[in-house]
Amino acid sequence: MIIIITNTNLGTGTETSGRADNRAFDELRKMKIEAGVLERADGSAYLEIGGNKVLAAVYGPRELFVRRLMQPNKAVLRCKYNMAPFSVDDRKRPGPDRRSVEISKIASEALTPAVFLEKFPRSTIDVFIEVIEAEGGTRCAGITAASVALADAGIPMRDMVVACAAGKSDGKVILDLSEVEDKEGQADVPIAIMPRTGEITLLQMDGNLTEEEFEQALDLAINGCKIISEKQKAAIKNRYGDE
Amino acid sequence: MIIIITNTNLGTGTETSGRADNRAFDELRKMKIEAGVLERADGSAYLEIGGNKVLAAVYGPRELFVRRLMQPNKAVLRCKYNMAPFSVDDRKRPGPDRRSVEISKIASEALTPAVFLEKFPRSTIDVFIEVIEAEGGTRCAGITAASVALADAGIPMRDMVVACAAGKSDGKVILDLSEVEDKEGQADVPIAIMPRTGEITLLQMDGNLTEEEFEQALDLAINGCKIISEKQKAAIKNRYGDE
Amino acid sequence: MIIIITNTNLGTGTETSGRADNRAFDELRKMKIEAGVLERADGSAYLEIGGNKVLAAVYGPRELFVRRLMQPNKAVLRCKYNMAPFSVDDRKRPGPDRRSVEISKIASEALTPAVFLEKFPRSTIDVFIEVIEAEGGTRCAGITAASVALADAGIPMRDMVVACAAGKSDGKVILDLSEVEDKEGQADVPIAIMPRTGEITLLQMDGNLTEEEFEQALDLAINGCKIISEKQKAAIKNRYGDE
Amino acid sequence: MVHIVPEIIKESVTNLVKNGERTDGRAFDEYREISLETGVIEKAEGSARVKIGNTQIIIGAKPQIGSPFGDTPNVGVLMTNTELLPMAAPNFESGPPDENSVELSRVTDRCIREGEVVDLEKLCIVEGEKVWMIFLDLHVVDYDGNLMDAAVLGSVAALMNTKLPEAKIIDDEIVLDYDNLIPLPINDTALMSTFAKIGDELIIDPSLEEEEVMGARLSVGITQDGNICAMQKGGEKTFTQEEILKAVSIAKIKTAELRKLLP
Amino acid sequence: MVHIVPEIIKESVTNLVKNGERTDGRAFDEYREISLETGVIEKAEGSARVKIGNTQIIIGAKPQIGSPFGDTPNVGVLMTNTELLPMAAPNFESGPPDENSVELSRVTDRCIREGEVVDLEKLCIVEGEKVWMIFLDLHVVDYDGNLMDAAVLGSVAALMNTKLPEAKIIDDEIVLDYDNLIPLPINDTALMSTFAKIGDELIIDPSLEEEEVMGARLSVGITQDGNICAMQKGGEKTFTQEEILKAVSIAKIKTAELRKLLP
Amino acid sequence: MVHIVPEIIKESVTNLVKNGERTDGRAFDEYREISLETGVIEKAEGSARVKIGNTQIIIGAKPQIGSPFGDTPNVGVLMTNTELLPMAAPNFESGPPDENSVELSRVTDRCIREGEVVDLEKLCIVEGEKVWMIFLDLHVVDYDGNLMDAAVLGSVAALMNTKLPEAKIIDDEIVLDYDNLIPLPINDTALMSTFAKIGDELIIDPSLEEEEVMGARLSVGITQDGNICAMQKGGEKTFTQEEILKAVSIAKIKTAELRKLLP
Repeated sequence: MIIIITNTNLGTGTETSGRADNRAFDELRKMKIEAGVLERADGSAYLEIGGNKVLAAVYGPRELFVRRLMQPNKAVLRCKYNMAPFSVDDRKRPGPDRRSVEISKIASEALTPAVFLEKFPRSTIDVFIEVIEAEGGTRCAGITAASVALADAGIPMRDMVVACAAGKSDGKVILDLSEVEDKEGQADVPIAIMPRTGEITLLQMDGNLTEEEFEQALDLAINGCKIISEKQKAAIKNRYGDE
Repeated sequence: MIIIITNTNLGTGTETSGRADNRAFDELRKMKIEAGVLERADGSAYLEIGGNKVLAAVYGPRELFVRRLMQPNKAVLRCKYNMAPFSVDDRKRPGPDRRSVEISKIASEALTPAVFLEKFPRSTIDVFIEVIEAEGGTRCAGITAASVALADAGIPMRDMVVACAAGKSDGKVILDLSEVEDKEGQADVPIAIMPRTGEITLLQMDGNLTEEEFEQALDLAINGCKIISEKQKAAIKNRYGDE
Repeated sequence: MIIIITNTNLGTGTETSGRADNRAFDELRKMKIEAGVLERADGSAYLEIGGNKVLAAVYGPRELFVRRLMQPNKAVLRCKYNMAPFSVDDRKRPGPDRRSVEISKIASEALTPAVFLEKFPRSTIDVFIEVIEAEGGTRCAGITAASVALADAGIPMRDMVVACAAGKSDGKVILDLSEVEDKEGQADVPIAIMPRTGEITLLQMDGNLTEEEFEQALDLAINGCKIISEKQKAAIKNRYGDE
Repeated sequence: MVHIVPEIIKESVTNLVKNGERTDGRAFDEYREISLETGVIEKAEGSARVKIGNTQIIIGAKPQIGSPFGDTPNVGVLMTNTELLPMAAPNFESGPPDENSVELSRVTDRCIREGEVVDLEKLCIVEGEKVWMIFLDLHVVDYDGNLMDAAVLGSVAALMNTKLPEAKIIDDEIVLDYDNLIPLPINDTALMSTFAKIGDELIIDPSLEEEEVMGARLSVGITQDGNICAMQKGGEKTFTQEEILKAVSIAKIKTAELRKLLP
Repeated sequence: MVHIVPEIIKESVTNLVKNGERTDGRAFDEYREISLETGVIEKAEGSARVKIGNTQIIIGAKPQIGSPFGDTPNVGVLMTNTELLPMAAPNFESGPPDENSVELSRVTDRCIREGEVVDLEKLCIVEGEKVWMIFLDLHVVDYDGNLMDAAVLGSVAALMNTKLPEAKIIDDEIVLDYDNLIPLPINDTALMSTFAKIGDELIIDPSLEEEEVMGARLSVGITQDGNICAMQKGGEKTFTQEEILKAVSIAKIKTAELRKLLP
Repeated sequence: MVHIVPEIIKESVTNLVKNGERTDGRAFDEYREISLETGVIEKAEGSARVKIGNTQIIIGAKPQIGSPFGDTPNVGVLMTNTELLPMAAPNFESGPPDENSVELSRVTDRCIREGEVVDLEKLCIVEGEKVWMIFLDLHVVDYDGNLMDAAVLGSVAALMNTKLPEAKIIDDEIVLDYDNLIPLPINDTALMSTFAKIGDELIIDPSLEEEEVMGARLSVGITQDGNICAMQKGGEKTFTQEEILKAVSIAKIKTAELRKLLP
């Protein structure tokens, strides 16, 4: 028996946040960040950007029970990225898939350079990213939120890592692709940086870009990161005051 | 290709044990209990009630190898409830499912109050319930058999926990529902008690009962437990003599 | 929708190595063995026989991290047999299945009698057999290659275990069945021996043989083993020289 | 990981209860502050976020078209799944659902199913062939005790919030009309109240601190008619018959109060 | 968990065997007491309970209608699964089948399949589309050595006890007639005898105590014609060619004796 | 298992690089010796064996007929799976793919997919119903660093080596004509170059020894037109913007050189 879907509204919620919506090529989607949103976690943050809703929580530094992961001279930072089953149009089966395993790995590597892990030998800092609703760019949203949660947990850091993507859609290099722009686009370049030094802690790319287009996209994404970085700082300030 | 089943005899084996079969509302199905039926286990029991056939075995107190479960001041009682693939009309796939995980948990909690766990710090008492054939009421049958197996293993206990269900079928509150009565009935209330004090160690309910009906069902089930309790004692007496 | 396969060439690669190809009843398929084919492993070997291509690698003796497997007075020899997904006509799903679990067990038991395990208490010798391409007789090919890899790793041994099968196909007892002969045949008898003493370290059989036929098959297989044993020694000589 | 509660905390919580008090000053039959929002996830056909004290669960309902079970060919399917996220508590671990998570899923499911919250027969599209399956996913993000009541309250709210496209049969094909969204057919609003037994007292809506010292737990599901539709005892201690009947009486009153929070 | 047998027990069992004796007084070619009942599970289409000494296995056979394998479109399917229940021995653990359980399943399956016990071609309902699949589940509840022989004996008995509804094709539909139960078509009664090698002796039907000290194990499956249909060597020691041929000869005699126990 | 590299080795490798040298005498932009054979597995419809230095991967491509994804009804499917075999390195373990294996699979897949190496639209047999699925299995048998470049090079070679039977639709049936084998439609030959950052230097094709001391890793996939189709940063240190742009420039040159090795 064939199933036909008429007048689908799938994705209509997302179109409003597309460039159709008059965003400039270098303009971010509307966003907000809040620190300290959960009680049990040592640190936490909530982030919305476009249709994305992301929670991040941090536990640690704490004892590491998995012996074979233990480092004698520093802490291990372990990040788990997970999508809620209801966060996407077609229900996602619970549990890790290959995509979330990869994102967990690169998110750990994106956050690690900023943390003074050497202060906590033999321990672990656990970062959990939960995507509550997904609309393109969840890995960047998750890393950005995780940094705020690390700061909220009082973990000593060199800098607050911030992530943002640029890419190419409809033939143009643009900042912060929405879900529709990503799906119909030609390339996506998610990055994370430490804004003080500009060092790049995450870089991925898929699609098709000339060397020049890639250079433009990288510039755009770095600028996007800098704007978001201010919102991260404001979220921390908002929670702990200014002094 | 459509499969049609004619004149199915599925369930006919069970109808004979239904109330159709002239059981009074407060009458148990025919049952028997035997202690000490297995050689390797430290204690064991076999129980039949209606069409149910259940084996229970106990190992312990013994060393607990799973560190994170260890209790410094008492033993842990762990119960595993499992159904044989051939115990039901449609073959059950081997291995735990959500139902057996829940029953294992509540069976552990039903047996725990009766055992002097504090006598055996850092150790485990392992209880295994195997449903060899199922015809409604296997969790109660399993808990009742497990108590006999614990006694057979010489585990010191405050009392011998005993379990029985009451429920509502065909509009009437009745004791010890058969498979057919449960499927077509309106409610099932399995309980376990320590018969000396009447304390309730297991209570579940599903269906739809008024407060009064629930009270009746609870009374019926407690009475059922008391009758079964005598059969448990007889089984132990039968194995170890009377003195 | 029905799928029809015309003029299938499945198996044509194997027909050339069948008895159709004029092998005598006691003749092995063309084979070659090479020792020391991998860099990281402590010892390794590559073996081709007929259409079979097998890699074997050895690590150890090394520390055994799985406490419950540790033997206080000797090493444990653990063998893992695995088939590459592309090694068979219909892609095999990665990971162990019941067949590979059984073969891993009997291959461990086939190799164990030859190794001086008592020289390495509390440690492990890990043997990995990878079937790169399968054309009948991979377990024997794997065990034979594994012995060469053990020798290449410098593991002290009483003898170099060697494996070979005989069986019955087209009504005749023959040596070293090809894939087609095995599939269409009446019996398969894979064995492994320590050639110096003739002691049998592996024996399996499936099919239908009279006692006499079995005796013939066993004789044939032992002779096959002796021929292959020379090729094993040549492979080691070839790698390490003759002295 | 076994979480060991210091003896001193156990004693102080227990002594307070013995004196008729609770650490946060509540009465024995008083819930913590509850917040309940619906429609919080645009991509979910139904959703809710519930907080009881600091316990927080986000719930999404998503429909799929699937096959009915063989013995109920004209009845839709409800699937309840709970994730006790490692984010929610330091001792929750990643991985397949453990026994606590399974129990929470199954008791929630039981209260909703036996309380006949959803009219599952109306979810049949083609008898014996195609029915709506409703996946109810409970994402526990912050754990401060009494997950059961939060899970049922939030789940019922999410189901009440759920809208499905109309499914029509046209020329032997199922046509889903997304211009015509229909609320999930709701029959009842069964809810659950949970009691902890500390010493010889029953207290409603236990906080985490109270759960850690309680001897036993009793959850009671009550339909809007005041009937009992689900019960579950937990914990390693016992209840008397009287305590159980008392809990049922209180649950009838308290679930009626909770019901006013529903949209 | 590695089970370490005290050296002193090893020595005493081994010395006894060296002197031509066994701990329980049996002859080297003598089985323990065997009991075999069939029809023990009403809900299973076929069943058996077998005891060899204190070793006990309950076996159920259940049919399902399924698809044949692509390369054998007109042949039914037999699936053998073994659970070494943690109830059966202190060192058996819950969880997916380990290598011992897998070996037991596969050797049992091999003996039955290669011995052509069931006429699988008669289990074809519609060629290439629908065949009977017989699930044979072995529930090991008490373990005192020699699971192989018990598994095969009980399995063959359970299969002989199995009845299927007649499957007719009426108007392109499969109609299962439960008023007309037909015994599973049985071709052969292949059985298995297992030998342990202790020192230089072969003893049949090893008890657990004997298994724990044996160097190697040999199982031989024999059809009712006296042909060999399956063999499996186990254990970390070796056999000589002569020992194997001797085991085969004894197995022919002993399986013929076991065969008399079948219903 | 965490593999701890002795400090003294770390220092010596790092110091060499600081002085413009590598332990094996290569230039910073020089690959180790590469060997690439195709057609090495007769039973695989496509295959390759690639060695970069001592790193060795055997790759097989096998087609199956399957269903397309719902949102791309006329597009074939490519599935990439990697096994980091325990044979390949002392710290590789049996079991389901770990994060390193998953990353390798996904980056390889990304480079091939985004580089449009295979014309997947030509793999549609019946729109919305049947397409070719190509399973690409990477069997890593020897690990001495830089798996990424070896994986992509070997995979592209295996795909170029792949032949499928012609699939015709005759009377509403799919007929696979094995007399008429057709090469897999290849669009592009995207390849990958990987750089390790040691100190402040970028070196191409890191050996295992170099990987163990590197701070970060950058892999760049380049199409035959010189466009970028995939990138992946790894490791716990950082890159500057300049380093990344430099790596891209070198990768364009180096992948063009690698491309000459393809059949």
